[in-house]
Amino acid sequence: MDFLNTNLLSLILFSPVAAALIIFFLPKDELKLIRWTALISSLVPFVLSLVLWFRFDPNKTGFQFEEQYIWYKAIGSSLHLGVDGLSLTMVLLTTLLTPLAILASFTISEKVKAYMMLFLFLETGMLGVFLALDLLIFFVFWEIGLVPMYFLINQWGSANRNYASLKFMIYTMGGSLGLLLATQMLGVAFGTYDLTRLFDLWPSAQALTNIPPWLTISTIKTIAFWAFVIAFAVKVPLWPFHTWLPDAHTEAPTAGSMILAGVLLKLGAYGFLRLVLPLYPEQAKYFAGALAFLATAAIVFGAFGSYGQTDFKRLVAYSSVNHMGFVVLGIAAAAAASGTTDAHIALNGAILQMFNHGLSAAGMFFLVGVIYERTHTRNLNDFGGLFPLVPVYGGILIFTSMASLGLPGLNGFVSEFLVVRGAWPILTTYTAISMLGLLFTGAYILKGIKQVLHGPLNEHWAHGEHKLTEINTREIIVMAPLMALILVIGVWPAWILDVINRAVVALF
Amino acid sequence: MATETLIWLIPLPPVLAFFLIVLFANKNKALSHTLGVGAAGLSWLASMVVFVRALSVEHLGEHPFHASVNWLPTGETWFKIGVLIDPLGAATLFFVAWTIFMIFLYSVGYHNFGQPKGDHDRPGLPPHGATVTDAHGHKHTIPSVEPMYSRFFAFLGLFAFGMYTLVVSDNLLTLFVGWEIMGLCSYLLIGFWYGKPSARNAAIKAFMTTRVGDVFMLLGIVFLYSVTGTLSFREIFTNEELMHALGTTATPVLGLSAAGLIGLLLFIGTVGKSAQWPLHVWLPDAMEGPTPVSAMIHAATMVSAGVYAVIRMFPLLSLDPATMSIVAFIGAFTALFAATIAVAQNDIKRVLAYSTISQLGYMIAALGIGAYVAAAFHLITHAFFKALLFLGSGSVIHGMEHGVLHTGNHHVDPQDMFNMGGLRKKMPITFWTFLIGGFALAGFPVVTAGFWSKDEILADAFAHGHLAVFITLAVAAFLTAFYTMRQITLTFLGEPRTEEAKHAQETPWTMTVPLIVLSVFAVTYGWVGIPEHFPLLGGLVPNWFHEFVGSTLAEHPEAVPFSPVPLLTSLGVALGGLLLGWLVYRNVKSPAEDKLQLPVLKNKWYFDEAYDFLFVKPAYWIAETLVYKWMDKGVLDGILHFIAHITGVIGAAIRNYIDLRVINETIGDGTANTVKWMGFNLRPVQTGRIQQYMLASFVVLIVVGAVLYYFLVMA
Amino acid sequence: MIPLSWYLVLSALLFSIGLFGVLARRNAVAILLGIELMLNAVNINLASFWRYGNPAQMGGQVFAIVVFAVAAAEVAVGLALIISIYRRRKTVLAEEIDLMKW
Amino acid sequence: MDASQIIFGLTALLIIFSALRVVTTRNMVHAALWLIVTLLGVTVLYALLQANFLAVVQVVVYVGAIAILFIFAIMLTRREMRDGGPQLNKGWPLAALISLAVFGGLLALLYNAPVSERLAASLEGQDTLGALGQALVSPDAYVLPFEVASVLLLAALIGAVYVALNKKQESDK
Repeated sequence: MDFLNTNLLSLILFSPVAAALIIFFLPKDELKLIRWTALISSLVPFVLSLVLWFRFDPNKTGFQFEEQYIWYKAIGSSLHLGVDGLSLTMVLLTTLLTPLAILASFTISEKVKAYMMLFLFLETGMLGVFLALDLLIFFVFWEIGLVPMYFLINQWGSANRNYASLKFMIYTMGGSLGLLLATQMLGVAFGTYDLTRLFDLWPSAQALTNIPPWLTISTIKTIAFWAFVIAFAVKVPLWPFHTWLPDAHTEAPTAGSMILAGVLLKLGAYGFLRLVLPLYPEQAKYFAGALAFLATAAIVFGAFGSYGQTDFKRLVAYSSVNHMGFVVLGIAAAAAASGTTDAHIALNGAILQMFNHGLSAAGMFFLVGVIYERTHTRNLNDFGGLFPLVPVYGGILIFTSMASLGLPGLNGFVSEFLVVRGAWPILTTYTAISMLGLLFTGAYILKGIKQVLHGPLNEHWAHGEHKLTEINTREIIVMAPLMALILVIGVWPAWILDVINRAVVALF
Repeated sequence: MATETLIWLIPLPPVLAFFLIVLFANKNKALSHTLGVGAAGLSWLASMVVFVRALSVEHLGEHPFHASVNWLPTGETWFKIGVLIDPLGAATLFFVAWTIFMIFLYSVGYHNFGQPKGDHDRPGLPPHGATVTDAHGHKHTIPSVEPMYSRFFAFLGLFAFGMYTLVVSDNLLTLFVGWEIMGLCSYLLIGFWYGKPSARNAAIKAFMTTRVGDVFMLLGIVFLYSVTGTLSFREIFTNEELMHALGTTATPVLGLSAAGLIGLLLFIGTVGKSAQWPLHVWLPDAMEGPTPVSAMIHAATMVSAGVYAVIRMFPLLSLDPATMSIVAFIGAFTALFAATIAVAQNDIKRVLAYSTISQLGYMIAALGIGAYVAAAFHLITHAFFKALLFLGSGSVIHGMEHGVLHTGNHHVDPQDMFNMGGLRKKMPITFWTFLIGGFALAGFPVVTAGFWSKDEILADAFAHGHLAVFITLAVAAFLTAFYTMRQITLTFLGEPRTEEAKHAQETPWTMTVPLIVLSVFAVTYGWVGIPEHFPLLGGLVPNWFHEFVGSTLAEHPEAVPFSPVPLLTSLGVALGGLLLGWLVYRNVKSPAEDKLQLPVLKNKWYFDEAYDFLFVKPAYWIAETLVYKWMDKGVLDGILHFIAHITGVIGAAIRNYIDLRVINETIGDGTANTVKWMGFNLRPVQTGRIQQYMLASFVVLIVVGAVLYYFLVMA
Repeated sequence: MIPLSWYLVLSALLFSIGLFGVLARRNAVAILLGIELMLNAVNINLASFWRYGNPAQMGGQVFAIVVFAVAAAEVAVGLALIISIYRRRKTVLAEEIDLMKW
Repeated sequence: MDASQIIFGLTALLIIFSALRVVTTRNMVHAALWLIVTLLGVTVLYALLQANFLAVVQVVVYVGAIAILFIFAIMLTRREMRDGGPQLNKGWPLAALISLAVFGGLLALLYNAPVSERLAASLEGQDTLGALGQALVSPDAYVLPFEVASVLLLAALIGAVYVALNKKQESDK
């Protein structure tokens, strides 16, 4: 048991890699064996993170379950892992969504072995970002996550996958160039990449050696701030850096979209919370207005963009832009007035929104995938009136859509309310404008339901070889945990929000 | 059981029924309606217990039933949610419990439980009737059971949960939760027959229009929460310092105070929910839902929630006169405006829909002039008689559908009043109850509840000097009486105008019992609020309603002094309107003879068209063209592709002009070529003859040895 | 008594003659004969340096013996090669054995 | 001029003459025979140098084994070599020049070397043969080179057998 306590994080982090290695040695034609091995082994980190969740002590401030291993001593970087309430929720989200995504990809029949291995590598990459307490390790995992996703889109995607995967890869890598440079600068300046130390050193740094005399320390900090922000803004994605997202989501395989929307986007927002706010409090405060502007633009234009789609999956993809805009709005509000109750509420909302969006977006993408697998079309105009054919699917779709819409009683409302509540006294105008986005959230969700489920039945799907089949048990099992969490968080959010809240109060 | 615990439990049975039906019972119709009606009955029972206990508490206004729990952590503190039953809540709970229970019961009959399955029925479309062969071998077409019967009760259950939640909430947030859940249910129920494009569009229209209001309401909640740090009604309203501060803090919007602005934002939510001008457009279209039941939800229960919310927030609104003026204006304008449209409608339900808008305008106007007790009174009486009217109209339509199935002529619209006539003989219970409801709506003096509540509003308006409001409402009341009588005349009086009307049938007991129960309330409920100083009748029974509901707030409103002007006015407009309606329409046979079918009224003052042009089409254009095609695909992706293109061009240039020319050809190939040339020319040296090699190596040995010897030894 | 230089001059002369044989003869066997002459010249040197240096140190003689062994090995391999080549190409002329040219 | 000097002079003349014949005679058998003469001359020199063991080995190994090997080889390859054409190649004058230059160089070195006029010390009472034997097998001395040389010899012999094996005939069988 002691072993578990001291090594829990590295077990969570590296068990997917171990699973991938096991799969590597399985014969490649045993599809069932590979699938089930992947699924069962992906439950290992989930169970471990449940253990983590229950052993985590929310009353303590600071990081828990810390582990530190030598990694690159010469430049002061170490494999330093740790969780607090902020990363704990994200770890739970990641380990929850990965088994579901793997279960969702049981219909993949090409190159299954490679697919499952990539998926498990992806999980480690994402978990690494959430668990890292070392700036360099953070960056390493940040980039590791890109590669499996690139191949998932590129190899198992739909028609336009080459364009989409390239755009995804180059855009995100381009964005993180500045992050790398700024990371190096911090590392060189202080001789350590350890976040716990950088939090103390960097914000209060008044002078740096080895900088050209014509650059002041504040200029440097501003440049580094924007380098961080752009890297994370591309990932979130914030308007106007969002155009990679609809393409990547639309072309990715179903499970890829689930993880992309469910977890990968959270990496950006997590970066804001973990790095930008603690490292650059002054700059964040100064530029909070700009951030809020971009967030509001993401909310409004995301909603409009979503409303303007005829492709179901692209509609859902744009909704991610819209929802993640609220996360950044909350962050901007917290940046502008850190330390106040309003800021805490806004951040509570932002973090919960990250979790919630992970659930509902993953669910939505999965549901789009379910119908796409049966009809091989995503064009909304090709559907129509499918509700009588697939009543269970329809019910699940409406439920998940309503969560995405922010219906009170479901999870989306709680977080959006908290963000709006927190942001209103701080960024009144932007919050008011973002309501336009909230309005159109309703519009595009209803448009989706209207085109797919409601209206006169498109007879094409009613008979013969095209007859639409109902959602099957495996697919319901994928949706069930998501729906249960959506409802539970909507009705009783305190269990998760309490953990988040304590972390937020301690951190910001 | 403690009353507080009981209050917590009130909303639960319907939502449990919802989940049970959706998860387990959706194949079994009898089990579904048993669950649904049973749950409604349980909630009704609990509500009645709570109501009775509330009556027995003295000074309930100061010591209401109240309990709360921590719900959301917000920084150092917690946001609490809880239940609250104060006099207003108790009164609301009373009518909500009754009407909801009646709806559940009525739905069993309306959806033809016990009838055979339809011949061509499919989920998503209204049932078309089933063909049966009787003992004599004759084929009859009779109504068929609704294919999605279970689902209907599930939705109703969820709806009831929303309404109960809204009523028992002690704070704005859970009120909003119930509010939105009802919004969802209204969407689902309007679009219940989703196979019909008109129903589908109406559902979306309803959801989106109310959402416009909801978004503002959310802002209002957020604003209130950030200013006061709480959303609990009592914590805000009993804190005089806070209220004073709210009333005096200025905001940059329209010169309103903070209280005024919050009130206005919340009021916009009500405008959406209660279908006030300019967000009234969704309610008439909502009649696309399963005829009477969802219409009834949208007319009697849910829309009342909007007014209820404003009454709840009345202390806040009343702090700012400007907001009050806006409220009064919108209410009065809507009351008149909707009444004018109702005059020209032929669909039996649409008339009622517009009359609902008009009556809700009445209540809003009453609030705007400060008469919140009168508004609450009218809210409750209206809920009873409007529920009665809608259920009655549903009963009429159901009876007409019998006729349609009998003749087999499906082109006859069973909802068009000009296809009816003379139904009083065919459907006596429906007729008498409808008549009671209609007279209550028209404000028929003394006996009906509508008279007392309407009269109180008019009296308040007159007594407080709001003459413009008074006159507007009086005109609206006249129009109301007029179109109500038009409706009764066209539907029930005279002779049947079509074959279908001749074969109309009275509806089963599950439908008529709710009508009778509601008609009792439509008459008697007025008697609990008779003003003290009313001639003859005043003081016979105490003005219980005014005392009870008036004690909700700390400041007890004064009963208005009696004045004959409003009394005579309301007598005049009610009786005059009824009489005129009967005179004009008793001989009208077809729409062509109806002089009031003005295009502008028929087309609802062209609001749908205007909104379509002003908002819907631009929204489409912005979404599809501006944002997606131009901004994202054009500008942003254009920039990206331009950067990619430039990078490509630079890369190609570097390759073509530097890599290929300079590095490859000059440096790389050049070096290689030189070496090759030298090797080629040196090649003959390699003769393969070892003696030559040896010779050469000895020459080198000698020369190098000599040189080394010279430099190392000699030097 | 014979001075050391006599031996050395003789060995140098013998070495040069052997070298000439190696460089000038056409027959591959003759080239090996030349090499034998050169090796003997070396051995004379080794033996005489032993004798005129410190005779207690047996390094000179030991090296001479090693040279014997190497000479025997060289002759054995060399002649085997020549015979093998002769079998295939019917020649023992060094100038004709030039396969390893460009 | 003492007896040893006379013997040396005569032996030297014999060696020079026979060596020149080795490199110049047209008949390869004669060349081999002249080589034997040269080797015997060198034996005499070893004897003069009191390197008795070397003298014996010279006779046994060189004259007895190596020279015979040469004669066999010459016999085996003789068919095509029946004194056709010149025995020296075209570059022989250059070869002669180089050889002379080497000789001249060596003489020049000897001329300047201080050891040239040294005389041999007496070997009275020294058991050189025993010392040599000891040196060859003593771990402190030359046992390793000795063993390496023997391994080399073995490897060379195996290699020679392999190379000279008539593979064509083997495969023909």
